[in-house]
Amino acid sequence: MIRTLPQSNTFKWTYRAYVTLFFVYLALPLTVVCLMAFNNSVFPSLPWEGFTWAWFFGDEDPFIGVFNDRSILRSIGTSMFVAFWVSLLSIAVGTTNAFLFVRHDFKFKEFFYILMLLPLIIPGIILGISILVFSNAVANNLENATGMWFDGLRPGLPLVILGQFSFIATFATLVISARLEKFDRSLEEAALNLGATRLGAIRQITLPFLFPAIAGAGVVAILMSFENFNTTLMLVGSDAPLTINMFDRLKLGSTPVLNAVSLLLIVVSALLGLVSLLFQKRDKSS
Amino acid sequence: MSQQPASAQNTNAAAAFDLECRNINKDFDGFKAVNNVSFNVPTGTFFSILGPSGCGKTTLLRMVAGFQTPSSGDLLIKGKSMLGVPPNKRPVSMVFQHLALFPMMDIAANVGFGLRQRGVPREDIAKRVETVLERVGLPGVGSRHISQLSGGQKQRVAIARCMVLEPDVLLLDEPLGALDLKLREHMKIELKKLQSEFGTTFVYITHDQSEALVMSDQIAVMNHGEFEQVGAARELYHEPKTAFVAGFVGEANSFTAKVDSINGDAATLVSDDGLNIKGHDASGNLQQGDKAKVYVRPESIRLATSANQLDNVENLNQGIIENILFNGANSHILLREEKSGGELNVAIPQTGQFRDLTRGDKVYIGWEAAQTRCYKES
Amino acid sequence: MSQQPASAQNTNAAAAFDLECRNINKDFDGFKAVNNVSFNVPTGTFFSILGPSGCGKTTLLRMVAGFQTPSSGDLLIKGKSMLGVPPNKRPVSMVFQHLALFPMMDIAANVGFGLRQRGVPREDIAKRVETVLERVGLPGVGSRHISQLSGGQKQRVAIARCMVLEPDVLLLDEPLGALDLKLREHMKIELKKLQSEFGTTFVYITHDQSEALVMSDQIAVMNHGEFEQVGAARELYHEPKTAFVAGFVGEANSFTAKVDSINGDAATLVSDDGLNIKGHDASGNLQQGDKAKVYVRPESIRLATSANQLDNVENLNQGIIENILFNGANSHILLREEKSGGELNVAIPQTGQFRDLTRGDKVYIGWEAAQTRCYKES
Amino acid sequence: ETLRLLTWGGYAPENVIELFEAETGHTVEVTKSNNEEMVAKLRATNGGGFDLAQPSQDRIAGAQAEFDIYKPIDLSKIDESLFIPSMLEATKGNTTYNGEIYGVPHVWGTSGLIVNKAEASGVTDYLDLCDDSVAGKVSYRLKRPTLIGFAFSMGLDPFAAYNDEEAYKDILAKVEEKLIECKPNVKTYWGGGDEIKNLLRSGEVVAAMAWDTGGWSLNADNPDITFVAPESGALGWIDTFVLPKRGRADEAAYAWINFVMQPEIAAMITNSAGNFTASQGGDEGVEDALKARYQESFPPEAVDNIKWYPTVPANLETLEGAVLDRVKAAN
Amino acid sequence: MNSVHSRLSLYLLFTPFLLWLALLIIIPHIFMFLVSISVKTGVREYVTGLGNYMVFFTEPLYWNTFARTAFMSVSATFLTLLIGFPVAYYIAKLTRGRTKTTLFLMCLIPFWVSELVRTFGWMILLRETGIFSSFLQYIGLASEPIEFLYNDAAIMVGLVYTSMLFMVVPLVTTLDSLDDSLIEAGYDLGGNGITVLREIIIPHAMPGIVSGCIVVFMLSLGNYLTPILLGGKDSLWFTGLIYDQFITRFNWELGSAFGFLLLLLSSTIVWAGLKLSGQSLTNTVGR
Ligand SMILES: Nc1ncnc2c1ncn2[C@@H]1O[C@H](COP(=O)(O)OP(=O)(O)OP(=O)(O)O)[C@@H](O)[C@H]1O
Ligand SMILES: Nc1ncnc2c1ncn2[C@@H]1O[C@H](COP(=O)(O)OP(=O)(O)OP(=O)(O)O)[C@@H](O)[C@H]1O
Ligand SMILES: [Mg+2]
Ligand SMILES: [Mg+2]
Repeated sequence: MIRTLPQSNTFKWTYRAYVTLFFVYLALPLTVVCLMAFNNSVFPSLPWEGFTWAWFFGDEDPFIGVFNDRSILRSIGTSMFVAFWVSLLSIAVGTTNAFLFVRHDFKFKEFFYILMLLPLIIPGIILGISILVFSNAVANNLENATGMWFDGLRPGLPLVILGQFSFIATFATLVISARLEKFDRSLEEAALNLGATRLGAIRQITLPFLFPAIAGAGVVAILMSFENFNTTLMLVGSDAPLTINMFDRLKLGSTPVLNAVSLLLIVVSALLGLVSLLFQKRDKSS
Repeated sequence: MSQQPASAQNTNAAAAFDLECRNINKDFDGFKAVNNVSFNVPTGTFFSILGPSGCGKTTLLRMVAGFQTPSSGDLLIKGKSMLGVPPNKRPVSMVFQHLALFPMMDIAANVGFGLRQRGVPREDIAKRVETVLERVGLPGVGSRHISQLSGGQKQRVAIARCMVLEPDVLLLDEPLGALDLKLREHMKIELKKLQSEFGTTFVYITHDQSEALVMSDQIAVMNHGEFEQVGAARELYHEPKTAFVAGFVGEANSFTAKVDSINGDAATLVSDDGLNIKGHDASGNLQQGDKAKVYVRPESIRLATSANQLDNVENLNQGIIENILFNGANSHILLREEKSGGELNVAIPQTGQFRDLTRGDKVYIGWEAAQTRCYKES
Repeated sequence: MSQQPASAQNTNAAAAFDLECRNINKDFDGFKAVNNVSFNVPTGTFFSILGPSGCGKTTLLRMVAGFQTPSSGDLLIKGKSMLGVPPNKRPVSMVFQHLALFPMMDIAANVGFGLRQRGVPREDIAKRVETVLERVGLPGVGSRHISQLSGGQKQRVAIARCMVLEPDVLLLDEPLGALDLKLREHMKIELKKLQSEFGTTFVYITHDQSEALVMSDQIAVMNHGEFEQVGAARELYHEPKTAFVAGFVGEANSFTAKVDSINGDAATLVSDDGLNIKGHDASGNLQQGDKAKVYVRPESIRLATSANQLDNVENLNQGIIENILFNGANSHILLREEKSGGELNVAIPQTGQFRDLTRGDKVYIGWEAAQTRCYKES
Repeated sequence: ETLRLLTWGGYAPENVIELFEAETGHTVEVTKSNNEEMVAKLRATNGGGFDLAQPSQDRIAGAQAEFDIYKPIDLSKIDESLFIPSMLEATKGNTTYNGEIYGVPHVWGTSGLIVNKAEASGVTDYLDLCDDSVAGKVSYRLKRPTLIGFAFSMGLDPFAAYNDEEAYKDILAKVEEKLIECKPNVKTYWGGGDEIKNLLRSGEVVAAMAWDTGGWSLNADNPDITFVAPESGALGWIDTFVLPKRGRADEAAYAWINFVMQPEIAAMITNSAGNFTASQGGDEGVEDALKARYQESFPPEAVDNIKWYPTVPANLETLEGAVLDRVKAAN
Repeated sequence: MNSVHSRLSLYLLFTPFLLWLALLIIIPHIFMFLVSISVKTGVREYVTGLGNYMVFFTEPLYWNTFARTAFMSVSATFLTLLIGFPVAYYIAKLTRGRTKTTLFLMCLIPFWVSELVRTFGWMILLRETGIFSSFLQYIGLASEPIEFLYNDAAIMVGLVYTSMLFMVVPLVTTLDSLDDSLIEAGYDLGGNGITVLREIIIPHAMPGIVSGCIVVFMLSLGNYLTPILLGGKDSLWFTGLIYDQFITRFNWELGSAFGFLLLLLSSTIVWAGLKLSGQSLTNTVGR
């Protein structure tokens, strides 16, 4: 059962076969999606009509490639904008939350900690509709009272960002607290002892120590934001992030340009994931 | 940089002591972690605080460093009260139990950290860092990473990081605790040497008596938040003032006994097992009928194969060897005293005289009343 | 249950030894972790394997337990070859370095684990668990959780968990490594007592020589995957066969020196510092001009205030006391030998004779040639 | 100004946008959607977030009554001469609420049947989808057009019953029964255009209720498949232009309307979306192939038989929703 | 000095936490509840009441969907655990060094793309004219096209696939933290694979198992795309109903009521799971 115990060969090979099968299962759909990105057909499905780069670089209707498709490019931009703010907010609040829960004792701490975990057990769609309902009510009341418009409280990017932030902040908090937990407080005391101020000690010692976790949380936040669908769907306005745009396209009939986008996404997020993994590596080695 | 001149002035005025504690107390929600402790540490000495786990050593040290505020009492460094001075403004440095070297910086940056906080110019820092690293015997390691050093080297870097600031007092909280046995033996001697080289006052806390005994000029033995005895190593070892010190510092056979008669310092007692003991009243207040704790060091008990070899000793008994704990120069015999059935730990002399004793042998044992220290049991 | 009768039969037939290793080798990708090791452990003895970190002790022990397969050689328990027998079918039990108590079970479940695996009826298990807990001095703790025990108690539970299975051989991999100093001292004696009580064969590995010396009937000193010497504690301490053993077991002053002349076992050498040394050729193959390692134990060096007190010793020198390492009965002097400038570590006799020596004093030192062991340097 | 356009796929092709941007200097951001989502979005934003939307004409007055999400159209800013007059008038009539006109027509089309002639030539009306010969190989949406279509096919007239709740319920009950009975025949209820096209193209489905454009685009790929106007009549819809209540770029919105209704531009849109527009003369520039397909699907009598959706009364969709839910849940 | 500082920083740190929690989690849910208890009586007219909940309780469709969603989600969770555990164990205990990192990475890769794409991939694979069916015909195991799509099994495949990461990662983490010597001790004391698994490995991995199960369950329950796209004509999912109420029926009131019920359902099942396994939220998902 572990490396040091003798195992029968049948067992060993069955186990390996199972694991291999598992990874095949994981890889299959993605491989298929990626392959179809090169299918020379306007339909993203079999039969195979030959190889083409058109879904990346094509500019002739209907063979419009990713790089010439304004709305896809725009929604990628939107997604990046959303992801940027979501991850910024999440790591900011995640960091303060981590300090709050790791460093401080206060009344009902346990209770507040469970509240902090709540977004993990609230389905995303419900987060979406509750925020929608709430902001809608607030906006209606404000508009009735002031006669002004509060577009920021209506579905649109601000709400999308807040909606995603509402649960990604919990993940960021968990990742960052885990590392802060491992932080040896005597390092901070040593810095004080050597003449640093309180904030100086946090800035020079604690934050650098937390950096791998903060960066990791940032990457996770970006990935989660990019791929989020359920919450976003309820809060999106005129600027659709990529997943929503792709969903709309799929509903109306799409070309393999979506496969091409997916392929690009896979490549980019794999790279991002690798980067975050490297951060974790470095963090372990230090 | 800023506090150096201020404290220097004070030195001339008042203080022969680098550190003075006056009736320091520390309460944690009604629990007295440090109880009315006073002591003075003369300039340039190695002062140890020795005590079992949980006795309040760290709490005391952290009050000196400024991480904790005394509930009452005063605390002076070079004659200047430190109450209300935040830790980053005190002229003390601290070596932490796990050293607390900054893992995100290389060694030079670690050692230079304090100087950077003081705004010392960059080139100066580099120079002073290199100098202090040379002094601790690690020239040229500045650009290495912490993880590339051995345990003993890290220790020295931690000390260098403090010493570069030229503190009035260096505090050390069990800095050898995390090292392995052989390295610990070695670092004991090393630390002592570094201290005498720098000439800085060290306040060292430990629960390992051999560390305290080997290194210190003065040792304070602490128990339950209080100082039991302060003195040089030999004083504590040979003339412990309290039962706790007698039992905690060095090995000892201990008995609980009842005072049978008392004559000046000379006491006659009967142990709970029924052993007759002649001892020396170390607490100075024993009275007939008192319960007492009696301590005899293993090396004070002499072995003999016949009774007449032990003529001049007041306590003479016989025992059967139960176990020989051979440990080179530091071997012991565990034997069972015949009359009382109690177990005794006897050191085997290094002379090799009793090398061929074996289990089951019957031997005579004797020890002098003067080396049998009795303390009234409270 | 199943293997007990089988091995019992074998006992009658062949084995006076509980454990035999015959030319065991273990290669890790070309690196020889264990190199041609053979030894026998007689029934009911306490056998220690002592060696520095990384010398292959754990690897050897894990081969005995069945967690690693020897590259070559044979391994017999009670005369029965264990090659190919999986670990859960071997009549050996193991106490792991960090004990490996199951944190998800209470103590009774931990101790009863092995019996459950054998299908022993529930009530029997309860009875046998309670019995063995009593034998290790922990009656009635069965329903407690692991975390509610102290370090020493955990140790005893770990042993009980093995002993309840009545194994032929109990393997222990540095079980005291994680304990603190005082507890370690105590557990040394405790372990030895438990072993003699149970009468089970113990194979104990450690890198701490004092553990091995105090507890063992037989000690094998291991280095770089090979056994350097196997013998009783005294043998190793007083008659080390190799330079490694002389340096590793017990404290020793060491010199590198050149053989000046040799006469039978008596050698005359000059150390690298220029000190003349008369010694005993322990390796038996020294020749004039050879490089040699010379070892003298601190307690073999005698102190004197005048030269004539040391009449009969072959090596007589003078030194200045540099440091007194007071440590009660185990105090040492560090002194600098006058002629060569080398540093020597000398034990202060327990008699109290030299108690008032201080730093800077000049003393005579002398030691006998017979206690000066010289080994050819390879 | 930036024109945020909430519209259907194909109604704002890239080339048209480029021309518009070049001519007017406005930029256009397109969000593709469908009827329900348009209303849902505008409801959620309280009529904000977009400057121009294109729901079908039957989704305007009711939604306005309930949610107040549109603003009236200023007809003076629109060049009415660009529109086919009959359609313009019909739309105006249908989108009037409290005396204000809220919509003008843009694209029109029909729902009917897409049939693979080689495999299911027998399917000529909605009810034929329930025939054994095509068992397991048909598909339709579980949405209101299906209810309406089946009702017509069963000889009922749901539009006539729009304002008579009891009668409408009656019709719905019959349709519900029929749909449940028909359920085993269905391979899957399709949801997106992509899905139905894939199903038909791969031959997994041979007959389906769907939009005309879908049939025509498949026809280009496989001549056997085409759109068929059902015997009981195709369902006709008109997608409109409406101004969301809190749109910010009215100027650009009117400019866009006037721009795309020009015949040449309208033809470009028809070529892209597959559907014809309400532009006067807009069909002239349309590809011949498309015209041919249209004519094949719509013989003159079929055009006359198109059932145009009237305005949906506010409360109707709740009733329909319950029926659809029950059909979906039935086994 | 210490206490003043720490009081101040406590307030400073508490502010963002409270803002986030109150404005984005707590108050929105209160509002959702308020909307759910307002019943529509006419155009732009509402009264307070439990009418929306009554609709839920009187319409068997909603009930059935609710129960079905819960049941399928629980099944998907168990299936994910069953499939993921051996893999997690393999990665944690039977590999090391570079192999371990690589395998771990490979577990993550599929999840770096949106759920939509994954589902899309499954559709290409499973459909009647898709790759599986073609392959089976090609190797002669099937004589005519087989439909794998549009049934509950397809939904399961999709749900399990989507959730796998969130099961494997916590499992690998907890199993990694299991000291090998505990397993060795288990064997040394005479245990075999099964008893060691039952008595040592699973009890140790319990927090990871529960944590993984909670997350997977929540993801399945709250999933929208997978059941809609892969499920057949009979496939109903509660989130789909909520979506319908909000998007196609414009009925926020009923939608909110559904949302609230779903929340209740998820909390109840998570709570029951925690109670049954003797774990707490803090030591599982809260690590
Ligand atoms: N912040 C605190 N709040 C409450 N009690 C405390 C606090 N810090 C320490 N104590 C208690 O004060 C006593 C002394 O603790 P301290 O850390 O000073 O002991 P120590 O002598 O350093 O022990 P060790 O050798 O184990 O480090 C202990 O009983 C401890 O539990
Ligand atoms: N599985 C392995 N693969 C490769 N090399 C190994 C393996 N296990 C041990 N070694 C090497 O074999 C040597 C002996 O290791 P072993 O663990 O037996 O030492 P040890 O004597 O127990 O040391 P310690 O006192 O530190 O526990 C070491 O150099 C180690 O690096
Ligand atoms: Mg302490
Ligand atoms: Mg080892």
